[in-house]
Parts: sequence; C-alpha cells; structure tokens
Amino acid sequence: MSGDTASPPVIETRAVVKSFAGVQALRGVDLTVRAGEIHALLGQNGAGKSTLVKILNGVHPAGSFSGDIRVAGRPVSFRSTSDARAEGVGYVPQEIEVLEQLTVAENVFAGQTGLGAGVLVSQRRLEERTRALFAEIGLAIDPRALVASLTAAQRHLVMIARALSFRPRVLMLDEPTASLSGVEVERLFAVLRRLKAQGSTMIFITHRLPEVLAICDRATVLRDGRVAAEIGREAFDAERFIFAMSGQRLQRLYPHHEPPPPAPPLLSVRNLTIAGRFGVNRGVSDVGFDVRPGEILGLAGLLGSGRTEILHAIYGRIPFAGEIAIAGRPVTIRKAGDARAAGIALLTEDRKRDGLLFNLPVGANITIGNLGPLASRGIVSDRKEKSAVLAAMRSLAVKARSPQSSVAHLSGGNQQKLLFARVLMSGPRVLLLDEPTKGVDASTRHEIYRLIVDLAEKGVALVVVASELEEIIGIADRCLVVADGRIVDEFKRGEGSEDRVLRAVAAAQAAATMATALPASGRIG
Amino acid sequence: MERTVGRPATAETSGRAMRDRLTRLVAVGEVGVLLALVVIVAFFFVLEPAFLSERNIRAILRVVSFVGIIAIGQTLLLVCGEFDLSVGAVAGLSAVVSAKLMTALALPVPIALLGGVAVGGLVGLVNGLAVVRLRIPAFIQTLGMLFIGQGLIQVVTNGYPVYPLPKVIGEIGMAGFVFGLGWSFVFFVVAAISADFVLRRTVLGRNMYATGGNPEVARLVGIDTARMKIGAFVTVGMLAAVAGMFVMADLSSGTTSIGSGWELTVIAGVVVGGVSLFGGAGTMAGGLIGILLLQVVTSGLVVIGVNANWQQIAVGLIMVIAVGLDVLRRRTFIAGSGSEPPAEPASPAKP
Amino acid sequence: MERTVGRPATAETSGRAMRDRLTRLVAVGEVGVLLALVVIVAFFFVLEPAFLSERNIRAILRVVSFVGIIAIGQTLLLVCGEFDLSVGAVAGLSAVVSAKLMTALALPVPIALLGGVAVGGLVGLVNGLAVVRLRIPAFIQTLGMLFIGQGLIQVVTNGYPVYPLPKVIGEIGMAGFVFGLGWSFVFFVVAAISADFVLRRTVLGRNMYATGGNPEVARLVGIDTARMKIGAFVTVGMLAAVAGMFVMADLSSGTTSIGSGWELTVIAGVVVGGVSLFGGAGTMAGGLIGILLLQVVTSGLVVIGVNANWQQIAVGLIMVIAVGLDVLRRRTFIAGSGSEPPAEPASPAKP
Amino acid sequence: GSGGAALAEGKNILWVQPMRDHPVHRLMQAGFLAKCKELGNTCEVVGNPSATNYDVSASIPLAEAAMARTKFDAIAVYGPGPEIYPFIGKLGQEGFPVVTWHVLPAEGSVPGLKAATGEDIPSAGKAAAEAMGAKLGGKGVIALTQGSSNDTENVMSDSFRKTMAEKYPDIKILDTQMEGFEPSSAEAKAVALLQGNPDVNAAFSTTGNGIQTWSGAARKAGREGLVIVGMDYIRQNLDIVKAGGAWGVVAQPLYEESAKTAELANHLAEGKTVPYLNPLPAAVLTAGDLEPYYKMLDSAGQ
Ligand SMILES: Nc1ncnc2c1ncn2[C@@H]1O[C@H](COP(=O)(O)OP(=O)(O)OP(=O)(O)O)[C@@H](O)[C@H]1O
Ligand SMILES: Nc1ncnc2c1ncn2[C@@H]1O[C@H](COP(=O)(O)OP(=O)(O)OP(=O)(O)O)[C@@H](O)[C@H]1O
Ligand SMILES: O[C@@H]1[C@@H](O)[C@H](O)OC[C@H]1O
Ligand SMILES: [Mg+2]
Ligand SMILES: [Mg+2]
Repeated sequence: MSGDTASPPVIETRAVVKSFAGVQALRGVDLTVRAGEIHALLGQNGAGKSTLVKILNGVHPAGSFSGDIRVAGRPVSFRSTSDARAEGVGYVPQEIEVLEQLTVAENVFAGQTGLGAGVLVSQRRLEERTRALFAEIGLAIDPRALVASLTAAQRHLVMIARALSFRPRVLMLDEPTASLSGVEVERLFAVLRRLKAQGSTMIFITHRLPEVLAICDRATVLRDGRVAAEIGREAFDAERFIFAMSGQRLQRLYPHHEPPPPAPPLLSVRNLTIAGRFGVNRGVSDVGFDVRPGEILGLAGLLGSGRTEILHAIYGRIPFAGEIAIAGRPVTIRKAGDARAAGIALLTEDRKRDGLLFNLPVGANITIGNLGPLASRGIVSDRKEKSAVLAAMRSLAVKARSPQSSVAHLSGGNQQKLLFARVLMSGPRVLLLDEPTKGVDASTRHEIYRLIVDLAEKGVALVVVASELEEIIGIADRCLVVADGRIVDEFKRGEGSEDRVLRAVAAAQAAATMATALPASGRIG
Repeated sequence: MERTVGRPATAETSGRAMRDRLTRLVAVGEVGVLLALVVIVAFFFVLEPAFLSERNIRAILRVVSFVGIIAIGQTLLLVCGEFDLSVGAVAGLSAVVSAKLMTALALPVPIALLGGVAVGGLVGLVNGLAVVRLRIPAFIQTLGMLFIGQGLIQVVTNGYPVYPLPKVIGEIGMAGFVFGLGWSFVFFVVAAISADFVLRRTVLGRNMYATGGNPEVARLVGIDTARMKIGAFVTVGMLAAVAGMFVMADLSSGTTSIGSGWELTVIAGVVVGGVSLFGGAGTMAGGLIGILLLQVVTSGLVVIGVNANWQQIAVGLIMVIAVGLDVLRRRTFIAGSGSEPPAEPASPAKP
Repeated sequence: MERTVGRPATAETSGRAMRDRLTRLVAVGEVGVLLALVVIVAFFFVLEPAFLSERNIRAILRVVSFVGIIAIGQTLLLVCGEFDLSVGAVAGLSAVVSAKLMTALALPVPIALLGGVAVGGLVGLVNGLAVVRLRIPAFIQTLGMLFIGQGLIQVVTNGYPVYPLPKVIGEIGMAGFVFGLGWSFVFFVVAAISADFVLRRTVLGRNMYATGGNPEVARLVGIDTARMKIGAFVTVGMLAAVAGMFVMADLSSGTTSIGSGWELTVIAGVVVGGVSLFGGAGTMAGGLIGILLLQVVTSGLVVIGVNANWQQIAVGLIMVIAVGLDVLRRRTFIAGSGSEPPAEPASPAKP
Repeated sequence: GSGGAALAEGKNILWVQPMRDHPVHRLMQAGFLAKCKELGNTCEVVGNPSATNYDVSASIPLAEAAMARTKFDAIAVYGPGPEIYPFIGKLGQEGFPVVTWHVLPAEGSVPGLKAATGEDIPSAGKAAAEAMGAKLGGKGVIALTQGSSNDTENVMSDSFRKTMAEKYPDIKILDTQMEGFEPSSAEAKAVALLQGNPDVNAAFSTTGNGIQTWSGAARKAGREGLVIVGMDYIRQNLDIVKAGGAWGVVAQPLYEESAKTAELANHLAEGKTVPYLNPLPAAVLTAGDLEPYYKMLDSAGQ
C-alpha cells in the first residue's frame, strides 16, 4: 500500500498560519503527504482546507502566511502559481475558473508552451494533444467546443484536464466531485487511480465521506484551522471522520419522514417541453408529475439529464411549453416574478453564478426580493429587517459575524444556508431545490436534510435535485429518474436504489441507441 | 472567526462587534475620499485663506450643483450596472431645445422647461431601451447618443446661441436665496438627499444594488431588472436636462457649448468617490464628494495661483492619488495584507 | 449537446463539430462588422461613385493609419482586460517632445524620434504599474494621465506649435510610395499584421486572451498577468507615440492639438469591431475594421453631401446600428432566441 | 454639402474649418455662406464636428472626401497655425487657389497660399491693451484668460502683454489662465481667480465666451467694478456691454473676414488676381459704439 510509512513525504507543512483581515483561517497546520498516496483533506466548511491548498499552490504567495513548506524534502517558497507549477504541483480549484470565450483545447493548455514551433501555437497540435489527453482520461468533450457552451460539470472536468495537462507530480483537487454524479465520479476515480499507479501523489478534498473510503489512503482532518486528526486507511471510518471534524457523534444521516397522506397535488406539471437551445441547454420533452403538500419529490439522473432545466422552467427562468398548476389552479409563468407570485421558490445550484450578491452584505443577501413585508410604502424598516435577518440566521444557524459581514468570505456551507434563508423568507408553498448540499460538510448536510423534512412537515411541496444518488434516495419520498430530458422511472421511498436508477438510465440510453442501431458512446463529459 | 471556540462568548462578541464597527467605518466608500477632500481643502486654505472665502465656496458649490445634479443620476445608473456618456450632450440639447421653445415657439416658460426635461427623459428612454432590450453595450449606445446629441444641438440652433431668453430665465439664474446660491443649489440638495434616501432606505434602492451586483440573481428574486435600468437611464437623462437648463439660466443664454466635456468629468468624479464602474457598489454621498473633490481641486489650484500649464497636471495627479490612497485603505483595512486579489466585490477595485 | 442521443455517436460528433465550427464562424467578431462595412461602402458608392475614387480611399486610409496604429495597441490592451484613455494625450505629448528634441535641443532626428517613443513607453509603463501594482482602476489612472499629458504638452510647448521642424520630417510625412500612402501606412500595416499574428498564433497571444478572459485562471496556469498587462500598456503607449509623430510629420509641425479627442474614438472604433471592453474577446482584424468603419462613415457622409449638422447624428446612429445588428446576429446564431440572457461571453454584451 | 446654396453656373468653393462647431467658427461660416450665396457660388463647409477639439488631421480627410466628389474652383482653409500649412501647400501644388482668414501669415511664408484676410491680431491685442490701460488710468492688476492655448489667442495675449508693458508699466498682468469652452466651468475658474487675487480690477479674455465668463464671475464674486474686455460682437456680448456688465468688446471682424474670404475665393476661382494681404480693422467697442453692430447682427438675421 502506498500509504505505508516507508514512502517519503512529498509535501510537508510546518506551523502554517494564515489570516485574513482578522480571520484566522489556519492556526498552525502540520500536514504530511507521502509519495504516491491519495491523501484526503477533510474538515467542516470553513475549516481551512481550501486555504491550505491555495498556500501549497502559490495562490496565497509566500509572505502572506507564516510557516514552512517542503516539497520532496526541499524547502520551497512559492511566490506565484507558476512557481508551484515549476515544482510539479497541479491544482484544481474549488470554484469553477475557466476561460469562457476560448475553446476547450485552449483552456486545457492555457499558459503552456511547446504547442508549436518555438513561441508559436499550432491549432492542430493543440487539438491533437487535447484529444490524446482526453482519450487517456476518458473524457468525451469536443476540444473545439467553446467552454461557454459547457455545463458546470463539464467545465469542472475541463479544469481537471487542465491540471493534468502538464503532468504534475502532485495534484491537489479541491472538491472536484461536488458537481459530479456517481458515474462521473467513478470515471474520475479511475483516472486518479491510474495517476497513482504512475507514481503521482494527490490531495483530495471532499465532503462526501464514502468517496474517502473508496479512494483515499490517508486522511488529515482540519478543524478550525488546526489539524484535528491524521487517520490511516486502516482506521478509516465515517463516524470517526465526523467526530474529528465536528467533535460530534454521527447522527442518523437522513431524518425520518413519513410520506404525506394522499391529497390533491399542490404542484402539477404537464407536458413540460423545453426546446433545446444551442450551446445553453439541450431540452426536455413531455415531462409531467405531481407533488402533494408535504411531499419530497426527488429528481435523480446523470449530469445534463435535464433536471436543472425542469426546475428552471417551473420557476420561469427558461421558456417552455406545457401546463403548470398550483393547488389545481393553472398558472402562467413567464418570469421568476410569476413563479414567486404563485408561491414557488427556487434554490439554484450555482451559488457563485446565480445565488449570491457579492456586493451586498449577509443581511441584504437574505432579504433581497423579500423586502415587501419589511417595508412600508417602499421604505425599508431597519428594525424589521434586522430582526428578520437575525431570526433567519438563527433558525438556520448561519454562521457569520454579523448581518453586515461580506458574503464573499463565508465558507461554502454557510453561503448555502444563507441562500436557503433567502428562499424560505418568502414563505413558499412549492420549493425547488437544485443541489441543496453542494459543497456542504457532513454536519451541515444533516441540518439541511432536517430543514427539508421540517418544511415538508409544514406542508410545503418540495422538488429536490441532487447528484449524489444516495442522498436523493435517502431524502425523497418519491423519486423520478430523468434521462435525456424524459422521465424514465419512478419509485417510492424504500423501493429504489442507486442500482435501479443507473439501470433505468442505461436502459433509456440503450433504447435510444437501439433506435439508431449504434452503440452508445460512454463518456462523462 | 465564528468558530473561535474556547473564548468567552461575551467578550468575543463585544470585541468582534467593535472590530466590525471599525472595519465597517473604514470600509465605507466615503471615508477615503472625504479624508482626501479635507486634506486638500486644508492645504489650499493654508496657502491662501481666500480659498475658504464665502464667495469662493459659493462659486464652487454653484458649479458643483450643475455637474452634481447629473452625478446624482449617474450614480444611480452606475449602481444599476450601466453608465451614460451622453449626459453632457443631453444637458446641452435640453437647454437649447427649451430655449428654442420659449423663444422661437414663444411657449410659456414652464412649458418650455418641461419640454427640456422631456427631451432629456426621452433620450434616456432611448438609451435605456437600446441597452436593455437591444442589448447594445452602454458604452456604444451612449457614445453614439453623445454624437447624436451634439449634432442635434447644431441642428436646433444652427450653431448660434439661443439669445435673448425671457427675463424670468435670467432671474431664475440670478436668484440668490440660501447662502446666495439659489435654485440650482436647492434643487441639487433636495435631489441628492432624496436619491440618497432612495438608495439607502428603500426597496427600490436595494433592488438597484441587486440589479447592478448580479442581474441574474436580481431577476431570480423577482426584480424587474429591465425596468430598473431603463428607469435609471430616464432619470439620468432628466437630471442632465435639468442641469443643462440651470446652466442656461445662469448664462441667460442657450449656449451650444453647455455640457461639452461633461461625459468624462461626471463619471470621473463619482468613480473617485468610490462608485464602481462595474455596478452594484457605491453611495450617493461618495459619488457627490468625489465630484466636489474634483471641483475643489480645479478651483483651488487657480486660487493659490498655480501656473495654468501645471493645473491640469495637478488635477490628474490628485485624482489618481485620491483613488490610489483609497485602494490602499481598502486593501489594508478590509482585505488584510494579502497580496493576492481578494474577491472583494464591494470595492471599485477595477472599474 | 451530448444529450441528443437517438443520434449515432459519430454523426453526432461530427454534427456537433460542424455546428461548433459554424458557431465559431458567425461568432467571430469580424463577420458582423465586416458585413456592415461592405454594406455601407456599397451604399456610399451607389449614391456617389467618387466615394471609391483613389483620392478618397487614400485620404481615408491615411487617417486610419494614424488612429489605426493606436487601435492596434488598444486592441491588445483590451484583450488583456484593460483600456487606456490617455492615448490621445500621449500621442500629442510624444509628438511635441520629439519636436522639441529636434529643434530646441537640436538632437539628430532619429534620436529625437526615439525620444518620442520613449516618452510614450514611459507613460505606458507608469499607467501599467499604477493599474497593476497599485490597483488603481484603469479608467481613473488613464483619465488622470490624459489630463497630465495635456498639461505636459502645454508645459513643453508653452502653447505654441513647435515649428518649423527639420526638413526630413516633412519629407517623411509627404512620402507617397505604396499607393501614395507612405510611411505611416506601411508602419500601420506591418504592425497590424504582426499584432494579429501574435494574438492568433503565439503563446503570448493566447496568454493575453487568458489574462483578459479570466485573470484568476491565467494566474492559476502560471501566466504572469502583471507583466502581460504592463507590457500591453507600454505597447499602447509606444504605438500612440508613433501615431502622434506620424501626424506631426504629416503636419510638419509639433502642434499641441495632436491627438485631442482620440481617447473615445479609438475605443469606440475597436469596440464597434467586436473587441470587448471587458477583456478576453475580440480580434485585431475586428478592431481595425471597426476603426475603418467609423472613418468610412465620417468621410462617406461628406462625399454624399449630407448636411454638416446631420453628419454627426448619422455617425452616432450608424455606430449604434452596426453594433446592434452585431448583437442581434450573435443572439440569433449563438444563444438561440431565448429570453433569458445567457452568459454570452464571446459578445461584448455589456462593456 | 451644408449650405450648398447652389446656383448651377456659379463656382464651387470649399471651406475647411476644424472644430467647426465652435460658436465663433459658426459665425464665420455664416458670413461665408451668406456672401457665397450672394455671389452665386456653390459653397460647402467641412471640418471635424467639435466645439472643443481642434483636430486638423481629422479634418483633412473630410476635405479630401469633398474634393473627391466635387472639382472645387477655390478653397478657403482656416489657418491659425502652421499645422495646416502642408495641406495648403499640397492644395497649391494641385493647382487650387487657396485663401485663408483670421490670421495673416507673411507673404511667402506659406507655400500655396494666394491670399489672407482678417484682423491683424497683434494690432487687435495692442488696441485692447491701449484702451484698457487708458481706462484703468495706468495702474491696476489685470487677469488674463484664453479659451485654450492656440496660436491666435497666444498671439493676441502676447501683444496685449507687450503693449501694456511698454505703455503702462505700472499695470500688472497675472499669469494667463485657460477658461476652456464649457461655460459653467469657465466661470468657476474666473471666480477662483478673483478670490485668489483680491487686487484684480480688470480682466481681459481672448476668447468669445470671455465676456460672459467674466461678467458672470464678477457678479458672483461681488466685484462689480471690474473692467472687462473680451472678444466678439455676438448679441449677448453687446447686451452685456450695454448693460454695464462688461466695459468693452474687441470687434474681431469674424463675419466680415469670412465674407471677405468668400469674395477673395470667388475672384481667384474666376481667375482674377487679388492682393495677398487683406487686413481688416478690429476696434475695441464700448457702450457708445454698439449701434452699428446691432444693425449688422439684425441684418444677418441673428
Ligand atoms: N479571501 C478571504 N478573505 C477573508 N476570509 C477568508 C478568505 N478566504 C477564506 N477565508 C476564511 O477562512 C476560513 C477558511 O476558509 P476555507 O475556504 O479555507 O475553508 P474550507 O475548509 O475550504 O471550507 P469549504 O468546505 O466551505 O470550502 C473561513 O473562515 C473563510 O471565511
Ligand atoms: N455555468 C453555466 N453556464 C450556463 N448555464 C449553466 C451553467 N451551469 C448550469 N447551467 C444551466 O443548467 C443546466 C444544467 O447544467 P449542469 O451542468 O448543472 O447540469 P446538471 O445540473 O448536472 O444536469 P441537469 O440538467 O440534469 O440538472 C444547463 O443546461 C444550463 O441551462
Ligand atoms: O477666439 C478663438 C478663435 O480665434 C479660435 O480660432 O477659436 C477659438 C476661439 O476661442
Ligand atoms: Mg473550500
Ligand atoms: Mg443541475
């Protein structure tokens, strides 16, 4: 096993301390990563994981933190990411960072030379090398496609390819699986295993503990900017991880929820069809379902299956054909305002892109769009707003210094809760949740599940999309399996399994393929 | 921060609140530019006490009131995430149109003035519709409108000042109530206070920040971002018209050069005052202090007798230094000492 | 795209590639503006064949070569995500400095010209350092530099044109080899081709797009974005200097008004040509076609005898319409007809 | 073209004037077009359309564009500085008769130039200095402003200073300040100048807006007694002088010189010879001298 103590450390940090204007992100971290291992870096939201890998990559340059770093035994001082690259350190950041206006190939080899004679770049060479790399790691994305036309998950994969393209000795992946679903994760793991076999060392950050069990050799758990535990593979155990991260015992992961008794549907969707739009989305055909008050409906499926589009259509964000009724009354939804007026709320899947308002503080982020009741004649009551914000923050345990704090520096989980608070403030009857636990740590996840169940118990109709099949199966009363913009299977709580979903999807794809009598192309892009 | 276990909660809370208050104080956009303003005023005053003479203050405030009226609109528009380069031409156009209405067409003065405001509003509406509905970048649309407006001024006047104007116009311009300042200043102050109130205290203002901060999110929470932006364009157009007509009253003449060159000075002023060119950040007070700062510098350099050739150089330098110090302040107090670029969105870090 | 199952994988792939290629073709900034240019040229030609007379073409190309030299630099800088409002002042300053060097200081002409280029480079360096290191927004830094440069022109010349200049300067300006166009045109063409080559075919060009497209990514992949931007500022400064000195040669005089008002026209031209004000998008060809388009319109209106007062109006309108059609084309061909605004990044949707 | 007041059999005359939207320049164009029409010529005005940017290199291609279409018989080129001389030279080489106005370059100093008309600027500056010096009784402090730094205004200022130094050495003239062309900011600058210099008792401006600038500033600064002299007999300036808001106006012969230019161009177009230098007077008008000028404006429909 590569995690055995015999192999020398490739990355070592000693007493790394990093603070941001009064926020202590790291309080003296000693990390040791050995050659050839896949090293899990665990911790709750805000524990300092991203900060640590940013330091190891020169994103936070030498001088902006204290402590020592050694790479392959030699002390290093990275002034920029290129210094880190020169030492063979590769990095896949947590947030999606791509060049939207450029092609996939240009993104993958951005900043690299040797793509033609001397300083020249040969388009052909660039595409060839991208194709070769993709073949090697099992990606089926057209190197010539514009990145602007890719989905979030595909962009993530392009970022991974970008890090791999210069053959790093050490690769650090900051929540690479947060927007991937089971199949894609498996494929990514295959790549990581192959890299490991070739002698690469990896740091792998995730909140999905089963992934740690599946692929990692050792784990370091951060807590409040300190190392709380170092755990070898032999001692791996989800409960132990959670205790190290939070100091609490593992709670029952999915809170108990009785499916509501039969009742007329609160939300009915009929014949929902969305035209595929070139480069932006690929369409949904003839989707219909009902959700009762108090029911949690899950939409399961693979990446790009159309779940997000369904939610966006119901919320009036993309044009569609079909009928939507709330409590039996047909409603016309053309824009978000119509959906809100009908009592529908949406939590979007991409916090950075269409969730947070980075120019407004925490409080205003929560109340935006919900100021009506907090104002009289258009004038916002400071007092009402403040108490509403504090109440919302308290009830969801949003950890921010004050309602005036900047949202940019909240950890991912707290950002997610903040958005929940915003969505709930309007008192929706129908709640659409797209990846509600994306990037959220285990204990916060539990709080979110609790919240979902509480809402259901109050009679809210919920539609939940989640890429982790285990999660969607655990939380939903009833599950629809979406594949290629159609509903291909349905099962009740306790009747489904990850296998069943995957089989339904595969069957749907096979049927589609049969129709053209050609084999399906396996790809994760 | 929030997970600093092991410390007594109360002490932590109060220390934290203190720090928060401090951070918030220096984080406010206005503080930096206000400080710069105070230092510069003091500097000029020491060199030449006449700088703070009643008359000079009055003259400065008078000019500031003209450009300031436009700056109010421009700040609102910038908060919504757009900007308008046509304000100077709109000011000039509205002035000469209303002048023509009250002379060539002999309309009653109030009607003619309303006509001028209507011209400004109309231009603003066209700008807004083009930017929002046709998605023409504001830079191009409003620069095009700057040319169109300048051309229309020539068409309307054939190049000659519209003169003489009805007596009452001159009287409006001459009026000197309120510290000898008169109508334009009163209008400016009232408009500034109202706009500040709207931005800080109303749902509308909040929605404007959201629109400028991230229109996608604003739409998702049900804000009609199109109406927001078009409204802001119309407002800035009408305010530009009012400013132009006040200058006209001040000169008692519909001069064709009213407003020429304002397009960049107005934006420069409010940006110096911390309003972001990228939308969603900045305050009314900041924007107006910025405009005042530029006017104080221009005026002060003349008062202390700096050679004309060096005045422009000094204006350029001071503008850059004021913003530079402000950037430094933000970096030091808000983002820590880190040299990496923080995702510091409330700052106009790169308009 | 991959969701279109039911279609054979290979066909799908090739169809996708085909569609992609098509998208990229119509997505190219140049197509729209080139079409607009052709239509406008045809229009003027039909109304007045003299529009395409040798004389007029030569006059157009001559002036385009001046502004175009700056536009090359401005395009590079915009691709890197910054812009420069001081180019006009830099052109003027470099011209009068080199004129002074060759007259008052009696330096040899080549040395004096190099001195002019050095001034441009130095100003560019200062702009670059201020924007990159001190993080002063480019708008403020380069607007401040515009004032500073204008002031320095006055300081250097005391307001009088530097005249007469050594004979050889006039000869450089008069030279008419290559279709009667001479040095400035040759320089322009060579510089344009080189810059286009750099942008499209070299690692440097790739890195510039990355820097402007997403500096975060650029830094992550090890591109020295600071050097990139500073380099682009220096380049635009030097090119502005060269343009200013060519105008000086053309006028045989170091006139103080060289470059006045260029700051907005240069940016307007390249933005009309599809270069994004927000960085990372646009091509050299597009930017230069945009500049050409504006000059063609300005000249064409004179040729067909549009009333002078209406000419500016027409320029403004055509500018807006050209961009409007381009936006429409992009929306139709690239983003579909949807009502929600996709993050349509290849478009200069909101500079 | 604009003002293409066409009589088919007349000559074609081109008028090239950068910064063609400056009010003073518009007045010149009016004089030209009116005279041109009277003479039965077809006349066209080209120039960069701005009230503030004097851009010769943007104006030349517009002239070229007009020339590409029309064979002109004579061309009038606004010639305040040497930057336009190469263009005049080129036109001369191509055989066009070229006239300039507003400044009077020495004969032979501009290749290709056939005739020039306008006030003799140094003598206009001298006249202004003499009139003001006498009015001030030989002592006092004068504030001097220009619209911008350009050859015409520079020469006017220089001659003003020189005359004053010679004839009224006890009068002090402050450093020149630039008003710019936007009226409200020009006025603010003038107020600041008065505040910084409480001893100023007179002001001289070399630009057409100067009278408005200074009379407004004097009022706002409470310096009603200021002796103000500025350029140009536009109606508002005459009114201000009449009402006592300013003391005098230098009657730059804007309208006359441009009419004269049209005349010279017409003669040259017809192949006649004209004298090279055609100076016109530029008197300093005070309240008593205004009537004829009002009449002229009336007859010009202004
Ligand atoms: N640029 C910054 N400025 C201020 N505070 C910051 C900054 N970056 C991170 N922080 C703070 O540092 C702490 C650690 O953040 P970090 O992003 O490293 O957490 P994480 O473990 O990656 O969390 P998550 O699981 O949510 O991604 C948090 O309190 C965060 O708010
Ligand atoms: N970065 C993005 N840019 C533009 N659109 C996006 C982006 N991310 C998500 N979307 C929208 O969301 C849709 C789904 O994309 P995403 O990558 O999130 O797939 P998914 O959520 O995994 O799949 P599903 O469609 O089944 O929800 C896209 O078709 C698009 O409409
Ligand atoms: O009086 C000036 C005039 O001579 C010049 O040509 O244009 C600007 C005016 O200020
Ligand atoms: Mg993180
Ligand atoms: Mg999704």
